[in-house]
Amino acid sequence: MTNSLNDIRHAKSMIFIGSNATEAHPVSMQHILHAKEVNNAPLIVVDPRFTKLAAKATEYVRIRPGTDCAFMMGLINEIIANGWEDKEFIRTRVAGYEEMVEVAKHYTPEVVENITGIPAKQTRRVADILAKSRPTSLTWCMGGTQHHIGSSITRSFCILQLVLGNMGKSGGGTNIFRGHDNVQGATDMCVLADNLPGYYGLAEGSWKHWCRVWDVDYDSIASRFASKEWMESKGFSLARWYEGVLGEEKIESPSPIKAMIQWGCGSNSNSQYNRVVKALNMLDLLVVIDPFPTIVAAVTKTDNIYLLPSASQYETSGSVTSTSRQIQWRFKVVDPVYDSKDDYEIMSLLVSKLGFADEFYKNIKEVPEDITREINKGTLTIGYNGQTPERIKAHMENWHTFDIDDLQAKGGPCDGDYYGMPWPCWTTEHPGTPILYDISKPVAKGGLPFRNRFGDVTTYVMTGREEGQLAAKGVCNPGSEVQGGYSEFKEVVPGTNWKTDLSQETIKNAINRGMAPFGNARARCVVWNFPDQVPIHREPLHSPRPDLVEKYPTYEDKANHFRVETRYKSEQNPDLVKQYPYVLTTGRQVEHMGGGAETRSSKYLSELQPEMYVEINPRLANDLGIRKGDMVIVESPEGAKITVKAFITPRVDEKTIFLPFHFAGTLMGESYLKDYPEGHAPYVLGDPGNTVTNYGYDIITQIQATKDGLCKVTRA
Amino acid sequence: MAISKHRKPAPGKTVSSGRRVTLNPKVARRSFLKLSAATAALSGAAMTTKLTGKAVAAEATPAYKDSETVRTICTYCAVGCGIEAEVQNGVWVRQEVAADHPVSRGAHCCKGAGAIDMVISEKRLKNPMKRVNGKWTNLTWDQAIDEITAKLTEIRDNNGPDALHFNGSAKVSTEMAYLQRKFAAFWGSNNIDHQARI
Amino acid sequence: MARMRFLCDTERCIDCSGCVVACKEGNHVPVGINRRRVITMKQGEPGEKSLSIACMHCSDAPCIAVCPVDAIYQRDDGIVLVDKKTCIGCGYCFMACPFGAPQFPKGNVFGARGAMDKCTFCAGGPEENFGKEETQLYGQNRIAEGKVPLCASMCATKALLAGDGSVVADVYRDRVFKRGSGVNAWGWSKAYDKS
Amino acid sequence: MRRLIASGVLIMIVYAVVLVISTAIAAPTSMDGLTRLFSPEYYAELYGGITGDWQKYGGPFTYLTSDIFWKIYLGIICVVPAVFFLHYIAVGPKVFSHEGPQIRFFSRFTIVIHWLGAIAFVTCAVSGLLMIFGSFVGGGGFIRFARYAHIVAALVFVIPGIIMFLTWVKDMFPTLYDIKWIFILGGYLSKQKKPIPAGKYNAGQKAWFWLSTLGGLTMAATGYIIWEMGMALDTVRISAIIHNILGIGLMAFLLTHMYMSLFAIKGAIQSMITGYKSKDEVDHLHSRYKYE
Repeated sequence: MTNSLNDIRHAKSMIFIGSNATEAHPVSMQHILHAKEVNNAPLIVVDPRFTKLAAKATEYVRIRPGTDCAFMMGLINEIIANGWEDKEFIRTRVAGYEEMVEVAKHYTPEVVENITGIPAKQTRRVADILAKSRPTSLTWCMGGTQHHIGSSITRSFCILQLVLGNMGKSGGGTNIFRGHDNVQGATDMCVLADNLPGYYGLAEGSWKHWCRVWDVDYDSIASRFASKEWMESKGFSLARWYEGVLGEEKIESPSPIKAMIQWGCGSNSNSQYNRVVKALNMLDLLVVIDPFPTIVAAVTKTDNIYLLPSASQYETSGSVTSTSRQIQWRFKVVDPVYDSKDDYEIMSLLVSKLGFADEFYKNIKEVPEDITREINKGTLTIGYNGQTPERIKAHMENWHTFDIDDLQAKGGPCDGDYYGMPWPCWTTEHPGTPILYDISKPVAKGGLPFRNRFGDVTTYVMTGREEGQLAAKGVCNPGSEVQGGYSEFKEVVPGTNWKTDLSQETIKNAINRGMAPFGNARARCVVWNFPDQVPIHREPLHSPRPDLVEKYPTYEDKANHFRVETRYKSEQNPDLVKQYPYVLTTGRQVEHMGGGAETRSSKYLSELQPEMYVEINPRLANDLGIRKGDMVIVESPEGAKITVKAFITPRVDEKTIFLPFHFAGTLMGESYLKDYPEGHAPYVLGDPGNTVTNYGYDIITQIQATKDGLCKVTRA
Repeated sequence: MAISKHRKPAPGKTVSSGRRVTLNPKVARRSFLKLSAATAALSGAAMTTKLTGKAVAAEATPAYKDSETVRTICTYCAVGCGIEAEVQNGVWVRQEVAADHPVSRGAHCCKGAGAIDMVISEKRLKNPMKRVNGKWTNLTWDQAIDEITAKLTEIRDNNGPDALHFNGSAKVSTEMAYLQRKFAAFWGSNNIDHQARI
Repeated sequence: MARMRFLCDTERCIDCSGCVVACKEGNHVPVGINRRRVITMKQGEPGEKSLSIACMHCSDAPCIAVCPVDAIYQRDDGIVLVDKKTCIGCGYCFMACPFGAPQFPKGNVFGARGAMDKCTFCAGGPEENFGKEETQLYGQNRIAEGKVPLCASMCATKALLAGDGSVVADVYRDRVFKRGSGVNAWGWSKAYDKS
Repeated sequence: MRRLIASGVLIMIVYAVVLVISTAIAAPTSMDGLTRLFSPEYYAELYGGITGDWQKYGGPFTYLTSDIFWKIYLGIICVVPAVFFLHYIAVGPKVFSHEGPQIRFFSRFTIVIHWLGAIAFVTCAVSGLLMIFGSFVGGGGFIRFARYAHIVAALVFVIPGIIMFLTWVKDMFPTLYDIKWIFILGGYLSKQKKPIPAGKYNAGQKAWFWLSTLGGLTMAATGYIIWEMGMALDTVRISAIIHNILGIGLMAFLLTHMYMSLFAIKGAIQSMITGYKSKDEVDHLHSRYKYE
């Protein structure tokens, strides 16, 4: 999120696309409804499904899954055609605008209607609302990202906000509601196959930086890898790790996967779940570290599985980063229950036994505070350096001093700080940055320009035009030494830049001069290192519209995509829709979370949502002869099947069916109950919805495309 | 219509009880509070903060003597709602309302409202386990760690570090997530990922 | 004297069931007993509205009137409570109640209903405050602690209001003015025959 | 005439069957277990969307149970015995010679069934009254016990109830002289000893028969609905109202039946113990009974 949940209170209009905040982030609705009621802000909900959020909307836009990008480009086109764009903002802070406009021109409301199914009139109306009630807060979630063009879709959202000039403004921004409680923190710490903590990437310089932070020899770390090449190349991702076990696809890795540690991670949120199950059963060693056995314990029938009971987060302490980038401290409530151990202890046991404890814990004596300090020391890119454990704890103890409207402490021990010191928090005196890219405040007070990351000047391949990437003259935070754009800071301490200077002198120097350490640049509409430099629509791999497949085809196949070959063109078959006529989309329920290992083990939550079901439109149900409560079989083009209960509801349209993905523990009438450790099976079992989610992965991030697959529905 | 014809309680009596007016001594002794300000400030008027200041109850007495309140954050979604845990003698006795939390203002969805269930749930794993001949058997921690690390070392020796895949978590603390990434680095593989990918 | 009231703002209620679980978890209500529940009207259609329902602690409560053993009584602050030791589980209150508030756990004898259980406004029961018996039979007594009922205080969107009727009315009136959309509390059109 | 009456009876039986079946159908479509209890549809159906049908019978139910029924019950149990007491003093009991020829009136089986039914019925009546006036005792364990007794006794009553119905139904169809019997109130208001127009059973007994068997079974059916509470809520309310109204009638007749057998006719109860009535008694009170 560029802004915060509380900042939505200042929005003059809101658009939610691919987000069901009422079910996934219920408490955020407090602020959303405040904006709706007090500011009379229109609440636009774009979703294939009439969600509970849509029930609160002032404008509900039903969209065909996977066509968000076309709709966004359509809005952009409509806004520009009417001259509603924020010309000054674009002139001073946006790059690659003209190239983007050229692409957007294609998406007239009529073209958008053809692709998305949204009436041209409605596209015009939405554009009108957005133009007339600024700032707009734009929110997306997995509905926007889980497509093979997810990275293009999300960029189109950002471009819309740039065109409207809503970035860096209170009440505006692109507000991605993150899923898990600490997904922001874990992402920032880059528990990722393609990055080191703080999004440092995997280049040699990044490794050297972190080795310096860890106070270990670069060569000793490098020697642990298969080779320097593999040290600097992406690993398997969560979306497709199992291919490394199965070996059915073309993989590029020094070794197939033989062992796995599954630490606090369910498995049934993976698409093509039956392949995951197959892989789990082929491993030589599987270690599950979780407070609950999770479905992994039940579907893995081999003897190579260990379950280690970890304590829940209430039985340990540490910091947690919310979707608003706020860092909060979890104080330990009780000691670990039963014979469980907290995560730190399990890690220390493993590390000691594996023999690198001395190096691993070199600067870590007090757990977890010293770890936070190490993070403060090394994670400079995103400004994790001002949030010391002491400051975070002080914020927790002084909740009441923070204003609900702007989240700033008014008086008290945290006076002036923004709640949770949303990163970047450059120094231990910095209040945190409540709104990213906000140039109305000095950098030292939480302001920020756009980051200068991709050079100072660029020539676009598309047009041959050359454009400076730095912000226009006079556009900067108040008190900035340079009045206008400037490059990122380097060589303040010789041989380092702001990202690698562990003394943090560079950052302090920049802040003292009223400037941002990462420079002051323009936001890019053209990303020249992506396959689609400007976001364009591409039909889902499994598209219900054969006629559009030709017009908006997908990418060429991509080899070595997170070590696995990924099919695009060879997977897209326009005739598939004849056999699999319905669009399959998945989503969340408010009562359950993720794979549901925790929530399905809670008796009250199980009581509220006790069954797996499939949502079918009454019209479709009648056509198929399905009645309320009937069991139906949903089959994916990959041949996977599940049997679930039919829930007839107009929430979905006649072409779409919806599955919640929290369930697991049965498959096609077979129950895995007996395979759980006795007495530890969840109260509620059901067929995993992800068994039938389709093949398809994003071209950049490899996020799975679960929201726009195809399927067949028959009565069981 | 008909409902209005119920017998009305006699005026002045403390407790009305439908057919006959009884005075239950146990009930009469109870303290009736002037709750107005407190109630509205917490429940109704998180949006109208002007009332918060008056949140004083007349004769409030604590239900759990000598309990302490521990502040923590809900472990379900990224909104980051505050939780106030009431702990008495090392036992989490009750989940209180974190009305001061700047984002959630004491609010919870159904998952967060039952956060205490995470600790008191019977379904929690109680000790390390492994499957032996298809049957789950209990282990001690030492046994489990010994066996796991021995196997890990063996696999590493035979297939190299990339034979291990590590699925980390978005449900652990930032510190722990950092350690997970650090672990993969020290192990010597980039085969590490977590739920943000999907 | 304060008069305790619930009001559920349907413009706000998002059907998250937070109130339901808050109530159950806080008062250790057995599975199957719903002191509070959320119902949704017109599910999946425009105009979908959700509403959190529990005992409304009526001024002139029909349950009190029909109870043959006078197990149900009303406190001075309007909270309607049941004495579980007196209750015989006949179910008349359930038939009289317009809101489906009274709940009956299965008793031990012939599957007959046990003593009635319902929302206590988090005010416990007639037993001694915070005593073991009170906690076991009725759950928490937050009113005696000067605290708000769990459901309302944990409501995700502050849709559910609880407290002194006049203050609740003020809060709601304030909201309605800000919304500028007129009174749309559930049942008002019915109450004033504007349907 | 016979045919007319028979069809009337048939209509009553059909009514009873329809009542039971219709309430069963009126119950919401049964889904299994948890889903049914927690689906919003279930409650929407149950409460008719809160503003719907609950008012239709909720109001009358509340009014009747809170204000009306208990007063009538109180009236019945106070006034009826008082009237009989006055009758006993003013008119006095009928006395017949229990010597002389005896006429077999009831088989041993019938007697057993009668007493079984009677005990169950009286238990129901007493425990029902206890519940209605539970507040005088303060509720709690004793009244709860009464409620359980009510349920058990009702279950016990059903079998003998049905058997009694089948045993006696052929003698219980009304005849013309029954009207005469009703006009003279069975001769109980006069001290004279003269033949009363009645067959094996007089009109009073016949009325009591119909009310106690059919009414009793209706009581059982409505009681079941109240106990199970799985039906549409208004069905339960209507059942409760019917249960109460019938209960009032049964209570009055039960008291009468007991007064007649215990006090009004000296030694009448003997016939339900031994199975024989004296010829003297039969000739007077059942003058049209063509025994042997």
